[in-house]
Amino acid sequence: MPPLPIPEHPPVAWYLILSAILFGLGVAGFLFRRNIITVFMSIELMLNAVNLSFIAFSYQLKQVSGHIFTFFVMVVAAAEAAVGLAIILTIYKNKSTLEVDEINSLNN
Amino acid sequence: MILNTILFLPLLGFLMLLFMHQRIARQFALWFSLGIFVSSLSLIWPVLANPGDMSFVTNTIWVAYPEIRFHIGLDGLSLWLVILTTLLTPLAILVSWKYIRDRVTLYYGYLLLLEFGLIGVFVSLDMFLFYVFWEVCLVPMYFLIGIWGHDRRIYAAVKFFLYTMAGSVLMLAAIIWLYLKTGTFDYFAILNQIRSGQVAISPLEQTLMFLAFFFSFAIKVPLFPLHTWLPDAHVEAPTAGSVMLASVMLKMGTYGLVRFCLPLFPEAARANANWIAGLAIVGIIYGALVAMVQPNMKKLVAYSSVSHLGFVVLGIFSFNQQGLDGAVYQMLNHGISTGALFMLVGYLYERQHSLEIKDYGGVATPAPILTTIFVITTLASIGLPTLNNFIGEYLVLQGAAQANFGWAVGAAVGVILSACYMLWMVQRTFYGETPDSVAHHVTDIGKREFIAIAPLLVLMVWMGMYSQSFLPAVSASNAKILEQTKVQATRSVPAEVANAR
Amino acid sequence: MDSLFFLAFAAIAVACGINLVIQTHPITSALSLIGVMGSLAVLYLLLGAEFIAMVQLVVYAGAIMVLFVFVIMLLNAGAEKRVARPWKPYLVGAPLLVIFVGVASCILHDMLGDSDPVIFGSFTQGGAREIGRSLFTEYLLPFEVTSVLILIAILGAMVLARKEF
Amino acid sequence: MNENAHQLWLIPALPLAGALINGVVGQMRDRAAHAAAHGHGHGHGHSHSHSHSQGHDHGGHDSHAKPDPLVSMVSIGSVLLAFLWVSKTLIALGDLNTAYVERYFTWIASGSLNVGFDLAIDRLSAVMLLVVTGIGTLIHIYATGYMSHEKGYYRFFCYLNLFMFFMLILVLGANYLLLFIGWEGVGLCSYLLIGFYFLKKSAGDAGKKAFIVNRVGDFGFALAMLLIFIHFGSLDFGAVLPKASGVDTGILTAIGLLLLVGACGKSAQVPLYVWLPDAMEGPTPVSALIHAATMVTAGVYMVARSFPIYEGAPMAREAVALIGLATAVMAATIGLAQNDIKKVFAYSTVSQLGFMFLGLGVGAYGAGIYHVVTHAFFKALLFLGAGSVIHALGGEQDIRNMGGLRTKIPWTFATLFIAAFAIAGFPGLSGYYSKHEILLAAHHHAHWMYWVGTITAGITSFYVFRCIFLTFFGEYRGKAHPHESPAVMLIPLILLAGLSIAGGFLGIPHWLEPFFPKMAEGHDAMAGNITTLVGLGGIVLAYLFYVVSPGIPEGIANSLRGLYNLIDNKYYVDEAYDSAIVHPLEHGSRIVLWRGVDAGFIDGIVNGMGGVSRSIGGALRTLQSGNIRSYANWVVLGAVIFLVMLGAAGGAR
Amino acid sequence: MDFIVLSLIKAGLIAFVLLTTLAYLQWVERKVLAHIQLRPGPRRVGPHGLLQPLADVIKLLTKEGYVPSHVNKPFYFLAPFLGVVLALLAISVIPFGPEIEIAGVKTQMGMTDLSVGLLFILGLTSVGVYGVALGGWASNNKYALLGGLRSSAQMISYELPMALALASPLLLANTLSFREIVGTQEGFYFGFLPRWAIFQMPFPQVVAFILYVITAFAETNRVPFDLPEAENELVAGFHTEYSSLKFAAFFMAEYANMITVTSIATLLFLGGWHPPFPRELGSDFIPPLLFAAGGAVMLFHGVTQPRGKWDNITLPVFGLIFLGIAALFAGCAVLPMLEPVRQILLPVFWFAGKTGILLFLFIWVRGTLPRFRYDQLMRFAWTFLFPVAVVNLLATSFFVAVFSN
Repeated sequence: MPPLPIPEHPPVAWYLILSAILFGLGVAGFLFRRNIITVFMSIELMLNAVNLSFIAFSYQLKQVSGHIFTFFVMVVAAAEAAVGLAIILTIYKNKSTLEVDEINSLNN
Repeated sequence: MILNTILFLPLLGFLMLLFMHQRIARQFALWFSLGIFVSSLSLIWPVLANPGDMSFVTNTIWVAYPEIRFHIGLDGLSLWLVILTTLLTPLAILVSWKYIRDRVTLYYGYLLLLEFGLIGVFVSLDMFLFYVFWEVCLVPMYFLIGIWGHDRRIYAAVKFFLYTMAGSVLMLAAIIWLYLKTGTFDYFAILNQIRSGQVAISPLEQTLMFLAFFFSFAIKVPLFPLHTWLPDAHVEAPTAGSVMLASVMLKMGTYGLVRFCLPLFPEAARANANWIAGLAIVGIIYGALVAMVQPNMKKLVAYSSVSHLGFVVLGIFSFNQQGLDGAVYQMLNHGISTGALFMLVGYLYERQHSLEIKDYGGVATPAPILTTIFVITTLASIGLPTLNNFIGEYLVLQGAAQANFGWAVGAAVGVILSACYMLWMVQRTFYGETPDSVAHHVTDIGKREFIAIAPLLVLMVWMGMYSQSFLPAVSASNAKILEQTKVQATRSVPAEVANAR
Repeated sequence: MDSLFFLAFAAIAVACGINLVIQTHPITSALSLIGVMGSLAVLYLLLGAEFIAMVQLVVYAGAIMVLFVFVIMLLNAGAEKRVARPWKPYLVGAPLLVIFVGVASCILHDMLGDSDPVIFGSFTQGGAREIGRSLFTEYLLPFEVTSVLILIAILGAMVLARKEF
Repeated sequence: MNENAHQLWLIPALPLAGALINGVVGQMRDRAAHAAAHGHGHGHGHSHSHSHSQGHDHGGHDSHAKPDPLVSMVSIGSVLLAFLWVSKTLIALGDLNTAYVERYFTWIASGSLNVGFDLAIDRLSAVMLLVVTGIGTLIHIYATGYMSHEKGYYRFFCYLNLFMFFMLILVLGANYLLLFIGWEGVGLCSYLLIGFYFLKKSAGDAGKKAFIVNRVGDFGFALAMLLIFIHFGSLDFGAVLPKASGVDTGILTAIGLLLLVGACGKSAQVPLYVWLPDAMEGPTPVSALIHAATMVTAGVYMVARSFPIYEGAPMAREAVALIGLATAVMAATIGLAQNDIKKVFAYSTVSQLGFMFLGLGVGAYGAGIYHVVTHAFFKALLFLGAGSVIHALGGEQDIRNMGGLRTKIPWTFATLFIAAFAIAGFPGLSGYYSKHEILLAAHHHAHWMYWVGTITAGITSFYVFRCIFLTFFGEYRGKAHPHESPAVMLIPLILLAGLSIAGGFLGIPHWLEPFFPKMAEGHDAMAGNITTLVGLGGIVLAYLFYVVSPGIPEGIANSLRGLYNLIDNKYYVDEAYDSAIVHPLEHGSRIVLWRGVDAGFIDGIVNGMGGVSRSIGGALRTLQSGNIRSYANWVVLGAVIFLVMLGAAGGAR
Repeated sequence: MDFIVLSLIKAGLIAFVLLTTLAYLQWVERKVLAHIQLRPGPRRVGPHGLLQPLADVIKLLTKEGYVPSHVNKPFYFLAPFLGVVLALLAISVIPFGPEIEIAGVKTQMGMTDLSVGLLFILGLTSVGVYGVALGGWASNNKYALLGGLRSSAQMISYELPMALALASPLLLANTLSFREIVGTQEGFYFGFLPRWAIFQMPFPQVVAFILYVITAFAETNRVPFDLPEAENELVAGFHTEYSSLKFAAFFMAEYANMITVTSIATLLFLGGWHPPFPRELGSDFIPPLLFAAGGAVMLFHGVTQPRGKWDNITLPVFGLIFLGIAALFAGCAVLPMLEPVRQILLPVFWFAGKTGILLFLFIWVRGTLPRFRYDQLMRFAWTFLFPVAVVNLLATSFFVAVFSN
């Protein structure tokens, strides 16, 4: 069996493909999961995927900007998690459920 | 430096009030605003020495990019408006003394914040700064109406807010447009560029910008078809809110017309003067007629404001010295006499808890002094000679007559009608038999109330009898503005620029 | 060597990602996500982003996910309930996902050209020093803005967590 | 020469000071007195309800109130001092061939407009000054008696003094704007004084009506001023009037007509006379002073003052004459059917003012002013006499409830009788001279005017004497016990009676002659005689109808029912105004403008915009199902769309 | 290839030393606690109970790995594993001496030196929460769950002041690499005062040090912050349901963490392996003197007054070993030919000494202080430690900004 044509060093494109796959997984979780916390985590997964592509771009372009962006994304994600989880807690307190399909107070 | 201090003192007061105990809040607000008033008097003499130009100029960079300057100054046009603001604020506080019981600190804080915004509007010479102050005024007034107003206060507050907001957005657009054209927000820089023809503004552009500014100001004035927020806002606002709204806030619009619309876009202003004057006249007559049938005192006074402000707009768009002087003088007059009217209506409301005229009658018997003051104020408002409004109205009429005699005829009809509605109200409120409910509730004016209104009474007579104390400064600035409104004989410079391209 | 590392951790990441999506119990999903993050941190290291890799650990794995786990524990959230019509969310979602993935991969395919091979240690700008420097000079304003954002988020979370709601 | 040597400002300032003192000090003393009265156990409210129950026109009778001597002294004193100062000044100024002007301070200055606070005296204003201050003094004295039991005594004199101030400003003002101050000011005081019994609705309404109708006149006046400034560049009489001949006739006509509108308002000419009869709601001294002797003649004064303009605008002058004539006729006929003693005299005033306008219109300015003076004498006397009658009868005003008072109040009767003769133009009395001059001038101008005027004069003497006969002759028909008025009231009556008799010999036409343009000579002796005869005929007819055989008027009224009703209802003018102007205006404003345009249309547009955005929002709202999953789907859909667009745009490459 | 071999060797060495230390740390703790409480402590197994750790290990290894039926199995097993792995992993970036050259091969004392070493440690400790939290949750037992929740909340809360306290010496050092951090603390002020971070100008980090030590107590769930395992409230907290090896793993994780945090304190605040006063003043002679003194005491006791059964044998033996060590150190100090040995031994001695003192402090505190209440604990973190740390950080940055240039 001939060795797989694996290069010595992975090209940046691989990272991007990985990023895309993770993002797709995040979207899938975002769309299909019913537990709101899982949905939230899917969003975090998407953010992570994007972060990966930022870092990869940063490598490709030999710049540090991508890192900075990732940093900001993390900060925002932290803020989002704080508020989002507080909201989830509140929702749970009021509705006693975490099913996204049952949380529809905004409907009318 | 004095002007800066006076501009920022109310803000300081507002901030201090936020951390103040309820019990001392009103005392503090009163003495603080009185202090501001007294110190603002020191602005008068330097400006009077040279009323045509800006005094007390501060011109520093506020925001580096885009370059927004903190450029303020005072000339004869803005001087009296600033003094009017500083004068009315303590009076407004005094008027609210007993009436406001909840969230006292916030209430007086908003009054001071309002003062800050108003002074800012009248002194800023940077378009963006002007806009900022313009919006600053909006907020405290919104809350004054929305929190301490009467039953339908939310509706009124929102209506007030949306109306003015709609206008100011247009203004902001025009300001930004001007900035894109000229590269600066500074009023004088823009003015110079436009006048010297450095920037080519096509007639269409000029008209559009003029209209943007004009609508923003016209809503604030308010000019005839845009006035419907005013009665609601007045009726629902607490007394002090009405006083500040009618006396000073409406002047923001007319001030803006004089300060910005005319000099910046002289051709457009002249081209559009006809229909604007037409609207003003319609407003004068219309406001008077509608005021005549109002069952609610505050509404009546509010519609009378529409009518009076119509005079101001008419004067402004007469494009001559008398018209402009009269307009500015009428701004001050209206501030004083309508402010006083709102105060008095507020006094009545505090006694009888009604604004409906039918709930009154024969007030003169239990409250003779209140009646006397009310009648004097009413007479001032309908333009009785020797009281202040007459001079303004007369000058406006004279100016309008010079521009187009038909305008004067139309406007003069409004003078007749003003007597009708005002006397009608006085008649039904104060004269006749005293019903029991009135006899039980209505007492004569108190010492505090009298002190609050007395300065306005004095000013009514003073301004009516000796206008020379006030008018020359106004005239000098107006002369300058008129000079700037002169349409250049040839607009050749822009044409050349256009050709060169 | 680099490729092996990449493939290994990429595989872990993808596996954890899939696990995240298919597991019904949130805490499993959370741990899967931590797995994704950990392997991503390694990938960051491979890409020369030491600082970000560590921050990924501290912030994501150490703070955010702890918060998630904490909340899951606090609510004692169980596995998703079985519902009467479990296919319902897939009705719209599945075609949408297919389209999304299809379009995305088309574009990815279209746009991915030649790219540099990633050699471990060749990119040396990812240390704290460089990032700190550009963060506090070039990106100072965004940095401050995000700090304010964090502050607001803290306040918001506190307000939400109060008893009245 | 020393600037402002004669301190003209003192003349108006004295009454103003009086007004202020009365208003402030008088009020304080009144309160103190009231507080003391309270101490005696009579409730405030009690005394009020009491006063209403008496119900006559002295709505505010207050048995506790004693006239405040300080108020009386100040008010009379200030006016008297003003009168003396006028006299002193006039004596000092001598013949006054040119106007004497004193300048004080700039009142309004704006651009080329510069209005000074300047006072001036010339021959015309001298006459007016004497009349105003002189008659004013007498009426003030009278009023201290007449009003002595009224509540708000101080208030009354405060207003009255204020009125004097404005009237003097009106007369003394050296420019149109200052004239306008006085003009408006007297209107204000008239308003306040008519509404003096403010507890009565009719009084308040009458005051309001007076003010508003006057405002209509002022509208004309103001427009005239605007035109004057535009075309003359100034408002000073000294600058405007001499230049009048050089200005285009059309403009002068316009100015003249507009001024006439103003004069019509103030001097109660057709069509703006309606307020004056209602103004009789005010206390009688007010009617005498303001609505007979002084204020209402301001229009005449103003037209006479502006005579150069009218000289240059014959059409406008003709209009003055026509309006005057129409007013005279109309008011005189209405006067025939009035039963309220004051209303009779009010219509008579309107009618006489019409005569004055006729005089002005036909060019006899001097005669017009002359009639102002004499009219002031006898009409003031008539009103004061009527007041005395009313006072004697405790408030009764209807002449049908009087009669036979001749013996009960002889002094009043005598003075009133003299006044009646004077107004009827009895030869030798003051009215005779002035009226004749007017009618003769009219004769010279247009014969028909003379004839109409003469007949009107006959009617005048008829209805005045009708009133006198009904009041003083026959049997007493009332219930009250008449008593003669006190001396303070009688003395002015007597003095005025003297003036009414001697008014013809004061030489006023002579004094005014150099001031006004010369009339073409040519008196027709015949015409004069006819006038006299017609006047006397009226008296005789009245005697026949109301003393000799009182049944006749009834019969005539019955046989001419329609005409009588027309006259009795004052030609339905008030009703016509009501239905043609007031009602449409009010209803139109309420229904069309306020409810329709304001609340309906404009707010409708605004709310409609709100509604449109709301309905758009409503349509969009269905997208916002509140279901998180649907949001998720939307987000992904958006991402897909974005990606597609990105791909279509060729991506980042 | 050298690199891999060397790493493997180092890993083995470090693992051996560390695991032994862990085991004996427990013995030390029990002994010290006992003496604080005036008890003799373990003394049955081996001389002075020295073989007690061994016995414990054997017991735990051979005990039945009982798994309660209600637990969530995957996580139940994962949790202790996670805890101990992460704790041990942290040790890998801690250097305990300078770079040395052995047989021409340059290597570092310590597994590796990351340029972001400190961040790595922080990251690992923050991830370490999972062990406790998951353990508590997976046990499906309310006491365990509460313990887990408490510990995760506590660790998250104390991580903040800890990170802030650590940031201050970092400002002075201007790097995140441990080696470089220690490097900046080399040298002495006035010839005798060490340039350690707690003494370092312009702003001595005494406050930061104290803060760090306090938070370190909390991070390791030690008394007075041992609420997660407060036995009288929560039975035994998160490891109630654990036994045998899994329990041992938690135990190891705790002690490994203690070593980690004390090492960090040493490295960041106490100058790492640098001596407290200069060689010129004879710092090299401290270790021989100490060991000699120790050996002498043991000999004396063993020979003259043996307490236990074996004392007359064991104590002299240990005394001789100590004396030998003392001789070795003394040789290093005076003989130039032993320079390579000295380069290895002295830094290790100083590092271990400082760390040991801190570890003793941990034990000492455990024997002295009572436990906090949970709300007090949280309030203490957020309303006292956090602000103080922020102020300290600000003050440090201010001084650094002013005096660095």
